[in-house]
Amino acid sequence: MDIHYSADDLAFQAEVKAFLRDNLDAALAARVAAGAELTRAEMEGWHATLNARGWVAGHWPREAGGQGWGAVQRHIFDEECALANAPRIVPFGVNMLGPVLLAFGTPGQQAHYLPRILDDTDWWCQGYSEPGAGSDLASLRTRAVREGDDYVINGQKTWTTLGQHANRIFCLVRTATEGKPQEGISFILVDLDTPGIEMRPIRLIEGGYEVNEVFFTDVRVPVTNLVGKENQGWTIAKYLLGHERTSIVGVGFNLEAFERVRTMARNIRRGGRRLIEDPLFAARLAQIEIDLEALKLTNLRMLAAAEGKGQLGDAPSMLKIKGTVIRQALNDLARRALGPAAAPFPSEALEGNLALAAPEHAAAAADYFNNRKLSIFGGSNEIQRNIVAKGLLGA
Amino acid sequence: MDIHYSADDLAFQAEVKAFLRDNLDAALAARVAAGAELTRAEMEGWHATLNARGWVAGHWPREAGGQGWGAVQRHIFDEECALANAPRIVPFGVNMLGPVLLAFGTPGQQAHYLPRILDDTDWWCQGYSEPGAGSDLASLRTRAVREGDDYVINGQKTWTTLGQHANRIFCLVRTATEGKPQEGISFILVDLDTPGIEMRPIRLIEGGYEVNEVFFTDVRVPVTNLVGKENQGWTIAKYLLGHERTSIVGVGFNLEAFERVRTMARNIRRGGRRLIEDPLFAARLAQIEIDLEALKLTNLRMLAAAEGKGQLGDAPSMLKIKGTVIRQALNDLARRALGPAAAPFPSEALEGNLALAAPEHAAAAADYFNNRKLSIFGGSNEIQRNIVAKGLLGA
Amino acid sequence: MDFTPTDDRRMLTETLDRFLAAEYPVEHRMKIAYDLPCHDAGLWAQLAELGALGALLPEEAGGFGGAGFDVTTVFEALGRTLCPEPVLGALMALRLLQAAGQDATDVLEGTRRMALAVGEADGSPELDDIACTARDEGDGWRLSGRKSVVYGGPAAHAFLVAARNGDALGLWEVDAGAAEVAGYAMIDGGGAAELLLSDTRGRLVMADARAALEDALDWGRLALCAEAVGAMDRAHALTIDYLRTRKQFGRPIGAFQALQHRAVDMGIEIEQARSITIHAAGSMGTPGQSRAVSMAKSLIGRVGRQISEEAVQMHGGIAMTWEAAISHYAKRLVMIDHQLGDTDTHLARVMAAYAA
Amino acid sequence: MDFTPTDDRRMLTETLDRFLAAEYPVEHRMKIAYDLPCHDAGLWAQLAELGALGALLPEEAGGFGGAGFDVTTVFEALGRTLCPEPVLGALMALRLLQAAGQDATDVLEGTRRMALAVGEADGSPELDDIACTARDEGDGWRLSGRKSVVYGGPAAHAFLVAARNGDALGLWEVDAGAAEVAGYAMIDGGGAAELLLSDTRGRLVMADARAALEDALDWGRLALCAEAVGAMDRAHALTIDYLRTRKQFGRPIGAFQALQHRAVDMGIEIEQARSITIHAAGSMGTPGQSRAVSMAKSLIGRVGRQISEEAVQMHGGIAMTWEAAISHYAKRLVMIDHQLGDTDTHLARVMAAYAA
Repeated sequence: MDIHYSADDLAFQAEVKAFLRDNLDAALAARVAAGAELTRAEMEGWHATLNARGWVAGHWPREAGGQGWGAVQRHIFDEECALANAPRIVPFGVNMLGPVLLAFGTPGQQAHYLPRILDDTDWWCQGYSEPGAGSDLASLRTRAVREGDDYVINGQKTWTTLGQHANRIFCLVRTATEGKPQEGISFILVDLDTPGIEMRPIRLIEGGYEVNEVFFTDVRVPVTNLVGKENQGWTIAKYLLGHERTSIVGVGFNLEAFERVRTMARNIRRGGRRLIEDPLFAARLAQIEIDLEALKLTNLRMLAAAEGKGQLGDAPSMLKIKGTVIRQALNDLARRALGPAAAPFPSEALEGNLALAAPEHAAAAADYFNNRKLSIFGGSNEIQRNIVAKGLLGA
Repeated sequence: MDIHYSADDLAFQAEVKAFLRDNLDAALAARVAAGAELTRAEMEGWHATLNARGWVAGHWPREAGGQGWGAVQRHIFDEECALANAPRIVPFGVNMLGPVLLAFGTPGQQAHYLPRILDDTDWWCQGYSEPGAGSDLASLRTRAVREGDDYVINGQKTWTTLGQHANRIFCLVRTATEGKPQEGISFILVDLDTPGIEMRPIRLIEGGYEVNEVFFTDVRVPVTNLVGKENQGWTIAKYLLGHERTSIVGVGFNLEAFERVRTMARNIRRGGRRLIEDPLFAARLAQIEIDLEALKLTNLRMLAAAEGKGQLGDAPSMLKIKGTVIRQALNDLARRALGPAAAPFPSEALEGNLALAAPEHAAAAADYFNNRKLSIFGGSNEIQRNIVAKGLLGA
Repeated sequence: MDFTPTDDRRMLTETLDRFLAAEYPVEHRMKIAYDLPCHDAGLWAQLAELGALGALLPEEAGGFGGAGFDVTTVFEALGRTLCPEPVLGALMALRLLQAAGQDATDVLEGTRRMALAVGEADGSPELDDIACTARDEGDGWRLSGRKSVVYGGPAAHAFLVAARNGDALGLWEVDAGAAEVAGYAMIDGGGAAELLLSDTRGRLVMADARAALEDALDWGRLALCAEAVGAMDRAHALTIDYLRTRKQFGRPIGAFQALQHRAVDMGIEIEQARSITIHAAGSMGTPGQSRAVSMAKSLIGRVGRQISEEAVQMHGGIAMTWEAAISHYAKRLVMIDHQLGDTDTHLARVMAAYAA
Repeated sequence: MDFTPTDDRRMLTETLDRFLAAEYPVEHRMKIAYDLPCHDAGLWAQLAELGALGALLPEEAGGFGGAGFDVTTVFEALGRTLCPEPVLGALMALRLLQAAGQDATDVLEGTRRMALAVGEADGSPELDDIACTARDEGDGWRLSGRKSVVYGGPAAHAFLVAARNGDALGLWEVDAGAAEVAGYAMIDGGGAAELLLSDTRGRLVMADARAALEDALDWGRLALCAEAVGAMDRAHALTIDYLRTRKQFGRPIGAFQALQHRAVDMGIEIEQARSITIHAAGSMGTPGQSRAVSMAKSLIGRVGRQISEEAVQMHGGIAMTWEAAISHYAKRLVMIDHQLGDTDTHLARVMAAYAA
């Protein structure tokens, strides 16, 4: 038993820290910390910075342009980036499509698409969810009908994050209607320039814009854009969701959120004392800190298990549930900490002398509402419980 | 809108208070407060005291020997008794069988049994639950087979509270096996002296003895002991459970439990201060006090609704759930308040100078464990949620 | 003991519900709620005409209600439709004008809108922490300081400002035109403002206003509790409706027992919220007022968040969108806890009695 | 980073599990747990022989383990079978003997049982609140005062007693025969005692024992956390088993989704409990020891209660009986929070660092 990183891991951690110190612009980090909507240029700039170092997709194999990082190294990298308030890598190409192509793509697809992900030629978005089929992917209705060398796609996707910046989309489509619902699904790549595609923004609860609806009307896509075999999409989808679930946990983001709330509570004065001296507030914070310390260790146990150094059953689902609950509890505390000052909409409504909170805290309420999504997307926490229950009870 | 008792109600409340002051022995009240197992003589004595005043079954109609109390008066009486730590009236005759006979019994059954309940000639116990059929009454298996003018009963009942003191038992038995399971059930009265009945004690989690198993082997009971019609037992059972559910709430017991915890926390010193000055403990207590204040009002709304002065849907189930949760939270706090001193088993293990807690608090841990039953019996809180959900969702 | 509303209040409920449903549908609400001054003057006049303001004061002060249950009647209706109009500020101002014995006819008639400026930039709910000052200059009073998150501020013609004059805590009236008013919409809709006073002229309303301020804040808290109950009822109804109609895995999601039980728990907590609000309303004007109000505001803050989060979670992704009504109920239910003292602040007030 | 147990510890786990399953079945456990001295001398000797005591100390102190993970290995096994033997008292005594540089061979061999007498009648977990006194009488030390809820007291040959000598907090050894010992069983099984000292002879072990006492208590807390994790695993397994086999309304109750989700939440919290205990075990002997232990003990107290209550509720009535094993797991899991500082005490310790 050893709960500490190995010497190699520690050296790698130091390397990441140094890289972030030298390459991450402080003003950009401050905007990330404040929960600002980043510009396309900011996201692309950080992508390029990482790619120059070979770290944009460090968990890919070396021959594909990655570093072949194991689970622990990848975790160290993600955690340091989160703690430093680096922009989050846009995950759809790097963390979703990339692994899918590596596992299911043809050599030609890999050769064509992977480098374009690394150098940001392609900005991918995802076409998974549909209206009326949130966590129940098997019921999806977007049809792809084979006509000669094309599929003709009709239907609608939703919750397409950052689709406004993307030039390509990977989709789950229905290619057969017989048999079990999940047996007739395929995974296909679509160029967003193809005629018949319309993207419409969805305004979110807190007023922001990060997701879209995508409408497909007689969209023709060459059959060579299929990934894997026709009707193999369900297998690919599960593979991808497993990856997504693990990354939603984001222990590093939780640690960063904890530090932020602690700092707020130290700086905010209320009723003649610092908020951190309010025993009720401090008790809430301490309870979350303890849960988070445990989650950190649970996460390390999962990583070690992935490298054969421990065991943990149903880890991704459990971590997804607990990780999102903790993150939401931290968002809740940050919002509370502001008291009446959490009110202004949008958070930039009052600036300069008039501002009610430090810029990095002003969006606390908006973040709280926006992050209610964490327990809903990537397979809602209820779906995760169903998955674990099946294992426990054979139910 | 008026949240206060009427002048008549206030006068009645004063009358009950005066009666309790004059008639309830302080030593007996102290034993009740301490959660002691009362002797049979103590229970009978209090029953006789109440009966002499005509208050043992005040909610029965006057012609049956009661006072015809409405829901509000009954509540006032119960609450004052609880706050004064009067022994709890043994409910099986007074609150369960009595109302059933009044609603479903023949004039002859009423004339015979009701006076015997009032004067304590009969001590009833209940034969409802069976091993393997806790909240699922429809699955009960104790059979009553008609043979001439008798039923012959075979089977087993359990959770028969205070059966060790009883001379009679009312039972749900299966009289038909066709049709829906709940359609073949009957409600029958059995003399415990009848040959073939054996009662065995069940030791409870905290070590106490208040419930029993009852075994029936070829027990012959005259058909005249049937209450209502054959196979009408399901209707009677639901009627009775409705009564029981309401009485489990016991807002008065919750109020008494709250006062007790507050007193403990004022008297116990820990780490150089009174426990009540510990903000974490005080916050837990205050939160429960608020919930209890709301429950008190919810209960009054239910009582008023019963008298046509308000509305509250699904009230008994909701009150049962919330009332038991609050009571258990209070038991939890009382146990915590003792710290290490909660340990001795039984609570009388250390007496006099050696005692670790005041006598009225010594059983705090035992009470906590024993009262886990509150959310299980009388239809578990899960069953109550199913009932309410059916109303809400038609589920 | 009687929990049936009087005929007058039942009529007021029906009138307001009908009016708000017809004249303040969700599309209109969204337009008003986020655009300064977050107020529709025409509808305000109608609200006043229908009695939404008159119900807030007793007859002797020019109204026709003024009891706790009158206030909860109005605010439950406002809560059910998420009406963002500045009635909260009007209520607290009216109570203070009544306490000062001043005529409030124009406020009651809806021709003049007033807001209460009490809290300051540190967000403290304690009157002791007020730092704004008032100075008698001979030719009148001058006020200096900053008042923060003044509810209804963008639409106010005048402010009642709590300020310090030496040891005394007094109340002054300041015209909106005389001060610097920085208005903004709130994240859950409705307007608030920063009020910047710099030797700003004010008219003395009460020299010692501490007790009257605490009382007015209690009325404001009661109103927020009732508004929350109205909003919870709607949020629960929307959720139940969603559970009955939305299908997943081939059946309505309301057929799943885990969601059923959580929907039931929501209902139980809403009844508790209603009960504690009734308790507070019935305690107004009694010695138990302040404690009853703190109990209510603490429970409402806790339960409001639970109802909001559960309603969102059971709706799933759709609740994350601006388009879905539930998202706005969810925001209001959470943000009510940021107004006039949150759940912990009021819990601490309840606890304070234990140490005595 | 490696979370696989060493071969030695895996063997110790297997040995203890096999031994306790065979020699300490539930019927035997119930006999020992509630009858003074709550201890089976024959089994104690075997436990010692199998290494359950030797694992608690490092080699230089006569044992063969002594790391945090050695202690958790032993106590998880004890927790799985609810073994009521006084190993906790032995652990804390051994740690103090080691700190004092004293030979502990007879304790390690199981021939002499010792217990730590530290807490007093007010139940305070703070060493500052100790009131027992020690006095040097020239011909030796005399101790006076009362030590309360001394775990393992009824079976102890001798006690290590924390007492005050002027400003110093020291440690003395007192023979069981020299003091008045009032033993009793605990509600969750196992023995404790009141220790009454009245000019009772004691042998000085450490003149300044404060740091060593805090350290020994930390080891005790770690042990309790591990014991809880072992008991939680069993309670969860019993519950899962019950959900799979018990039928109601015609199907296994584990088919009901509301119970499924709660069973899953139990499992998640148990993994959190295991993780925080691993974190504490890995932090022993580092500067973070005390904080890590408080985090663990606070979480374990909270989660232990949740697991206990949920296991009982899902078992229903049967869990309310003495006959059902789950009832005893439920009691142990709750009562662990009464030992060596409860969840709030340790939460307050974690909070204390924030103010700095």
